[in-house]
Amino acid sequence: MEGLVYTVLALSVLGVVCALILYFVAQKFRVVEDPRIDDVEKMLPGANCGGCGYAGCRQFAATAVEAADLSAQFCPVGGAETMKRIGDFLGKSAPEREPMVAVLRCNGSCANRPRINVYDGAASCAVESALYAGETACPFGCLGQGDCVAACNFGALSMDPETGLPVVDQDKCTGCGACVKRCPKQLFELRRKGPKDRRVYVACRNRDKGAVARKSCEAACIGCGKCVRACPFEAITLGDNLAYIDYNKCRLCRKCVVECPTGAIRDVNFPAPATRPSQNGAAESGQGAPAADTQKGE
Amino acid sequence: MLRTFPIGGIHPQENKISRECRIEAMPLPETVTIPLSQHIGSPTEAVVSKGMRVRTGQLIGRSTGFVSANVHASVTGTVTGVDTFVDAAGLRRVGVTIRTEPDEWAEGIDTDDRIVRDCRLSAQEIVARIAAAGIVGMGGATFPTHVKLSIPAGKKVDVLIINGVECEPYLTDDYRIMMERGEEILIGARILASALGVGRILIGIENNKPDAVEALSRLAGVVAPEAEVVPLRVKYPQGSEKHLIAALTGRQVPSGGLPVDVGAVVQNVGTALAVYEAVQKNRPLIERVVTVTGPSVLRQANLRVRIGTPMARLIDYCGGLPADTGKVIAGGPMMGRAVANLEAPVVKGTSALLILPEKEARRTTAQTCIRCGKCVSVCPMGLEPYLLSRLAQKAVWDEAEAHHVTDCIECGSCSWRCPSGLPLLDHIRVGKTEVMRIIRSRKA
Amino acid sequence: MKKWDILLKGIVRENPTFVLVLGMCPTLGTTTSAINGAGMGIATMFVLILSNIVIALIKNLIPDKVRIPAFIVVIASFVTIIQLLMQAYVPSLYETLGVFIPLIVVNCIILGRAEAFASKHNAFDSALDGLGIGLGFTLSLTLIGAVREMLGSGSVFGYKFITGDGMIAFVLAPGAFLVLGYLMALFNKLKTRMR
Amino acid sequence: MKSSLFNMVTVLLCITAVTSAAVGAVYYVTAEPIEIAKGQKKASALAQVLPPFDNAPAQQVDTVAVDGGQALVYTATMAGEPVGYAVESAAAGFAGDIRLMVGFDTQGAIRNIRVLEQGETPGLGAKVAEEGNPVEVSFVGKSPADLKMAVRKDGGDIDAITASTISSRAYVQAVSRAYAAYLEVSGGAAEEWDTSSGATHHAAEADAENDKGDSL
Amino acid sequence: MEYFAIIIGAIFVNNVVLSQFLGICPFLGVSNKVNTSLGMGAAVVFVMGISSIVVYLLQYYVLVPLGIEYMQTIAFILVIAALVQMVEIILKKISPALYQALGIFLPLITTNCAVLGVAILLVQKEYSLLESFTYAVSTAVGFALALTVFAGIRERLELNDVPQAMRGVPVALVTAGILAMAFMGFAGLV
Amino acid sequence: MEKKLIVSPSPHVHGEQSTARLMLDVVIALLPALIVSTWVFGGRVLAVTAVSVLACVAFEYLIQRFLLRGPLTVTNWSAIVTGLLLAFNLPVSIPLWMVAVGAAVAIGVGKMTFGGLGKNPFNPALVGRVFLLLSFPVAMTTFPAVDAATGATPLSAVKGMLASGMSVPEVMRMVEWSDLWLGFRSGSFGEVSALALLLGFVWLLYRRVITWHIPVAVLGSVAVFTGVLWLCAPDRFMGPLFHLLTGGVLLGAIYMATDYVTSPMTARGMVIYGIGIGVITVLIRLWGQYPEGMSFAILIMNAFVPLIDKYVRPRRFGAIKKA
Ligand SMILES: Cc1cc2nc3c(=O)[nH]c(=O)nc-3n(C[C@H](O)[C@H](O)[C@H](O)COP(=O)(O)O)c2cc1C
Ligand SMILES: Cc1cc2nc3c(=O)[nH]c(=O)nc-3n(C[C@H](O)[C@H](O)[C@H](O)COP(=O)(O)O)c2cc1C
Ligand SMILES: Cc1cc2nc3c(=O)[nH]c(=O)nc-3n(C[C@H](O)[C@H](O)[C@H](O)COP(=O)(O)O)c2cc1C
Ligand SMILES: Cc1cc2nc3c(=O)[nH]c(=O)nc-3n(C[C@H](O)[C@H](O)[C@H](O)CO)c2cc1C
Ligand code: SF4
Ligand code: SF4
Ligand code: SF4
Ligand code: SF4
Ligand code: FES
Repeated sequence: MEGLVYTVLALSVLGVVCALILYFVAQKFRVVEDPRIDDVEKMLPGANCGGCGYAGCRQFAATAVEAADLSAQFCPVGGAETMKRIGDFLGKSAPEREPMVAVLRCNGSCANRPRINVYDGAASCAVESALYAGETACPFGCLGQGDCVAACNFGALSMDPETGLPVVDQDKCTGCGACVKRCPKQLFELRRKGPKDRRVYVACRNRDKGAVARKSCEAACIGCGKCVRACPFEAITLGDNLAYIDYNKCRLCRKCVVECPTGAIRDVNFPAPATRPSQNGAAESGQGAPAADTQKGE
Repeated sequence: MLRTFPIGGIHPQENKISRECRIEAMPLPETVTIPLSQHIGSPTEAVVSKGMRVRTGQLIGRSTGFVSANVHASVTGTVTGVDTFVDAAGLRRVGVTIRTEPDEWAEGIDTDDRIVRDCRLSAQEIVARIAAAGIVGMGGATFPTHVKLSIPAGKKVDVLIINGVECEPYLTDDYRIMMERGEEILIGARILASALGVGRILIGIENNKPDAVEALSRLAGVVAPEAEVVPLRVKYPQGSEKHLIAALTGRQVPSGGLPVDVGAVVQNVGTALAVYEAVQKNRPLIERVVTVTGPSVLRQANLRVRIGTPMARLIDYCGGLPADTGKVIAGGPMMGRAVANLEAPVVKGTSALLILPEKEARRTTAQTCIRCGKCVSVCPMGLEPYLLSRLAQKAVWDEAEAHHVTDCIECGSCSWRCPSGLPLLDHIRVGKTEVMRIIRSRKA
Repeated sequence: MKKWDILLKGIVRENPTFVLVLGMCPTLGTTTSAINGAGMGIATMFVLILSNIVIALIKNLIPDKVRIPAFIVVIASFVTIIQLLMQAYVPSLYETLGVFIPLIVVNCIILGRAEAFASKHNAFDSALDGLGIGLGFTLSLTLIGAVREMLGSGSVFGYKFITGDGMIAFVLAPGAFLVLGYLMALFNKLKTRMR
Repeated sequence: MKSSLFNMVTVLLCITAVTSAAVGAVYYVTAEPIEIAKGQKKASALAQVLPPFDNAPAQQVDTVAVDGGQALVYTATMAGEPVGYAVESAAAGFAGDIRLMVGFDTQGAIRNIRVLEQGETPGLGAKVAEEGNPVEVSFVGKSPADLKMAVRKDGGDIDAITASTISSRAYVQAVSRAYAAYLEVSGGAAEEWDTSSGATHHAAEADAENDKGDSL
Repeated sequence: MEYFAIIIGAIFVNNVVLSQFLGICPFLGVSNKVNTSLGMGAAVVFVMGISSIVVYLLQYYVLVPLGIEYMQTIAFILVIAALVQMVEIILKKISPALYQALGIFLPLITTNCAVLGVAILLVQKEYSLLESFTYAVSTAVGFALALTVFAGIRERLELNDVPQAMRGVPVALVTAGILAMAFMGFAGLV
Repeated sequence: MEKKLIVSPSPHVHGEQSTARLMLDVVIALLPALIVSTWVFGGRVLAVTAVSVLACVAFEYLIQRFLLRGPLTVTNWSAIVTGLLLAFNLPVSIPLWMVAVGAAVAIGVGKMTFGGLGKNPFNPALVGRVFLLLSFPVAMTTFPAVDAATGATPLSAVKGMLASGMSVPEVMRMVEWSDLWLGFRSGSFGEVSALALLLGFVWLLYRRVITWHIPVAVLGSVAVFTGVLWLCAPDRFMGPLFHLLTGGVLLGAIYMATDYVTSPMTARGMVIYGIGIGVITVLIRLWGQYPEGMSFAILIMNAFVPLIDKYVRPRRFGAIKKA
């Protein structure tokens, strides 16, 4: 029984001594820090396992407090529950944004835009774009080397071998904007998904004068301005021989779609194909209803 | 042992097929299109308009800043447009198109063949004439020469280097002018030296052109005693000014620095010739020598061509495009740019049209990097191309910067050497551009 | 949360070895055979369940600042208890597992579960959680042990199916890393395929 | 719960007290079984290498210094008369020490050998721990005095385990040390016994003779 | 020579990570960048050095005299945890630079088996105070070495596209496996 | 329509070396050693080599085809080099199924796990060999006798003799130098003939496949290290020439340490790496448990390559700070 007493005594004394020393050291050497770090640290499991890749829970907490958002951090021990709690606490849970989706503003499929030379450099749009205008006569259009596909972390983009253009899978696209940043021709735009996922936009970036543009691509916007006049809501503006539809003003009436002589305007996820003077978009040619587009519908 | 630069370098097949072809004047084309920007720096502003008649040598584009270079009409005729045209890369540019008539020279231009040796102008006057004549570097970089001659305060130049290296395979234009216009080059060099106020001229020539070395040495004894002609070991890219300076003087231009930092100015032999013509003959830069060559080209040639002549005319003149053509390159095979549009004009920087047959033009399919280190060992800048290329592909810009991607001179030695056929320089160039942009925006 | 779910998630979805990648030392160090792996797993499970229960019971009595030290003391006590028990009743297994038994104390899974689960749920749920995670751990360790034993000595659970030796490298240190690495790759592959 | 110095200390105190008491209690319960478990291995080894005895050899220990450290000699008696000696000795093997229990009868012949501890490679050196392995068999029933104490490769009389010369050498050396300790305790001429290694000089000479003319 | 054997043994022959399987979690977790692993390595050396002394004193001046060696595990972990935390607090105050380089790794170390494992082993091996210290520091150096070498390899793997299924921990484990094979060559050096 | 022009960035020409050709050159360089081995050990050499090469190629193909589903690269000869070198590192008597296991580990674990050619941090052939050594030590260390000599390799025979108390001069007298040069000795079958290996070295240098840095650094450091020991204590340590000619030093230094993928990129890095290999080899040989340490030494230094590459950078042009 004597041993048992020693055990209890020794351990208790040890515990108390440790606690006291720590307490006083903590008092004496206190460093002022963002108090939220402490709060976040408390929410974490405190296992200090390093599984998150940070040097312990506190560093994780400090990073979380500083970071703009929490997407790069995950605590394997605490799991999604913990992450959500921290996000709520720091007010860094992804804000409820309007759902956006990437759209490709180029219609230059192989059929619309014949190749006039052969590119033989590194398979990279950045490289090709730095070198020259590209394999077609349109220096504004898609180069088709798929830098955007590589940039997408969600597998939402793929190259369509038929058209040579990237295709957006609207269900996978999170609207992160990686492709927008990557495309050297700035062909991607994030647009509102729209009611029933419908949207209307000018799928062209060609700023050449009409005659020149027409020569380089059959589906180019030639800057004729018919759509501007057709639009009842003044959603369309024309600049540098190129039309642009403001998605905040567009009410999806599709008057412009019918009006455009080259078929440069795209409508997505509408029930029946709009009647167009020219049906020459290659992307369209393959598909019937629902409305042809570069987006895979549901 | 001949002198050369200290790190890396390669020795590609020389293929100087056209070396024995004397320079001949190309007949005037029907029309010329003269781009308003043919140099590094701000573009010029057109001083002519559609319908105007211009004379050969007349100013048509005025320089708009210090780093800019005048553009002159290369032919006599009527301006049919000041408009966009499609350049060799397929991009839209602005240029002056002139329908050609027989030459009528603008006033004050001496068209006589007689060599004028003496020059009594002051340094300022020389620089002013060079600027007026719109002279840019003929070595390929097309940097306005008058800018190079204006030494920034606090810097001291003690040697002028004339670049007669011509290390690119196939090219022979510099070789031909050295053989045929040696005396004018030397006079041009003396003029440049007096503009810079330096008493020492070094002329670097690779030892695969012993006759040029000999010819210039002999002439130098007569017209330019302060000039020394130095034969160099054959090694690409000796023509790069940093490497030429290192080969000739042993000085290394510091990373991120300019030749003036080590007291040197480098000018191409063609530039020296243009300077001679501008200063002694008052003749602006309206023509240049272009090598037209390639394994299957019917008639190899070194042509004196008016700026603005469509490339297709040169090729037609030399027997037309061979049936097996794969690629047409403006410049040499290591640094030149592939041409997408043959109707594009010859510009001040076009040193050659190289026509490669399809089977030589195709790149082999790239495999994976086997870490052989050969790219590292050949890089004349001592960089790690395999790494830079990878970093650029992965868009890790800060690392790329830390590994000095901006030092790359885009010589292409790494891509040439890589046994796996990797397009190293393709990616490095993107990385370099991006990092430069980042550095600039950081400064701003 | 459904009770069933608490129990099951530790086995696949939050498998401590293949998914959370925690407690790697015993996972590698004790899996020279299926039986050793199972032994280690069970010992850990024992500590996990008991400490989860106790912590769930006393969680409201503990001031924030000494939370972690208090948990550690509780865990360490259970570890010592199991250490003593094993020494007394399964001495040969104790000897084989060696230093890894006391090291259960620092196994991140245990403190992690104490913090992440037991300090927020009641004792019964916590016990279930401990059981689930513990089972997941035990299963993984047994699996790794079985693979190593099979390749390394040509036997499973001591039952020999070839004559002579297997590939000894698998019983040695490198084999532990290799087997775990490839099993984890397989696990990842199956998981993505199922999704 | 909010922390204050007081509640922190109290709680920690309580927890350490309670848990340590629990651990202490378990300790007292298990103390005896642990003791037994610990003794078991040695006891069974002793029983296997010694002739029948009626004392408690585990209690009757002599510690003898031999060249590579210490050896423990356990004397078995029957009716007060020594009937055998068990010697615990060790030598460095492929991975760590190999620790043996070597049983001698009163004439110095080896009765049996048990491995107490070894960390050799499983499938190779670890075979020294198997009963009836060739090294053990070479010894049983013989006296080290009559043997060339080296493995055959080194010119001795002892069969080695295939591809485990190092482990076998260590085994031989441990036996050799045990014999030295045995001699010491049983009153033999310990000084004349050379425990230097499994390979003695005459072995090397023999080796050189055999190999004359061979190339490497 | 004794110390030399301890040092070589602990760093190369019986490397903590590669042959003793201690401290694997941080080995896998904090080895993405060479610079981080250097910091972590240094922190481990520091903590192991101090804790070996403290543990030695605790064992031979408290537990043994009282006859309660069986309380080893609890006592050690308590003391090590407190020690690490104390060092962290002090470091943060007196040298923020050092804290940034090294201190941030301290919490990771509390639950690193290597520290407790070494504490238990040095008692098991019955080392003297100086031997304990040498052993602990060399073990930590072995840890730092393995960690740094490993981080180098992982940085390189990062640039090459490793097959999807192997990415992350699996390829790290296989690499560690090959590294462990290589280190087996040191067998018998001491 | 007119012919379409090809457009690509510069450079537009390429040097003549290709990966496949480099690998082929290594194969050619290895042929003399293979011929000598067949002469010394008989036809089984060819069987082991064939199994190893075929298995390596087959595993690479299968893994690429069915597991990675990437582009097939088996045509670049690298798997053949791996197969050859793996075989060269085995005793001729090894069962053929073990050769196949070794090939599976070399290619599967050592190479394809990391993504294939160019991505593996460790030398695949050596990963295979060390795995076999650890797994089947008996088969891997049992060498058939050559020409009346004992079955033991010179290194392990010497290690044994020294352990059994013989002195170095005695042992040295028994060394038959001409056999070491020519290959009449026991050992892994590719390592036995120093002359054949050196012949291949000359070929590799002539074809500019490798540079001198690594082999010279390895051989030099082995020679210096053992030489110093030998000068200090000639009765305890064998001389440097013995160490250079025996075991896998030549094979390793010329063909395995130089593997591009797993060696440093810069000349200075290569020298450091080579010295590391030499020193570790000697340490293991003299004081370790294994008679030969070349494979381990190369693998260990492989692990350091990323660090070497990180800290030993090439000499840069104009690296001096701007004034
Ligand atoms: C890789 C490389 C190779 C070059 N080769 C030559 C050459 O062969 N001849 C030449 O005159 N300039 C060459 N240059 C251009 C020179 O660096 C430098 O711009 C030129 O000599 C300056 O003279 P300039 O301004 O008169 O053109 C080369 C540049 C680079 C980057
Ligand atoms: C922004 C800029 C500023 C320069 N300033 C000078 C200068 O002050 N003095 C000079 O001699 N050259 C100057 N240069 C010219 C370069 O030294 C060099 O001749 C030119 O970039 C072409 O060289 P390369 O053909 O070797 O590339 C400048 C170039 C650039 C791009
Ligand atoms: C992984 C491995 C483990 C080994 N383990 C042992 C061992 O435990 N005991 C031993 O004597 N030899 C062991 N060896 C063999 C020795 O390295 C050496 O080959 C042998 O002792 C000498 O060969 P021999 O016994 O045929 O003369 C091992 C070899 C390897 C590759
Ligand atoms: C000079 C040279 C040496 C090589 N040495 C080896 C070697 O030792 N082991 C090997 O598996 N492959 C070797 N290879 C082939 C190839 O590099 C190897 O398969 C890669 O390591 C696989 O990624 C060698 C290739 C060359 C060019
Ligand atoms: S959209 Fe842009 S990034 Fe995508 S393939 Fe086309 S050019 Fe390249
Ligand atoms: S109608 Fe069509 S072509 Fe005309 S401006 Fe609108 S989008 Fe462009
Ligand atoms: S292109 Fe750039 S990286 Fe490549 S060799 Fe030339 S300087 Fe070096
Ligand atoms: S030359 Fe090519 S294969 Fe060799 S290291 Fe450079 S990039 Fe890699
Ligand atoms: S289990 Fe050992 S460090 Fe995590």
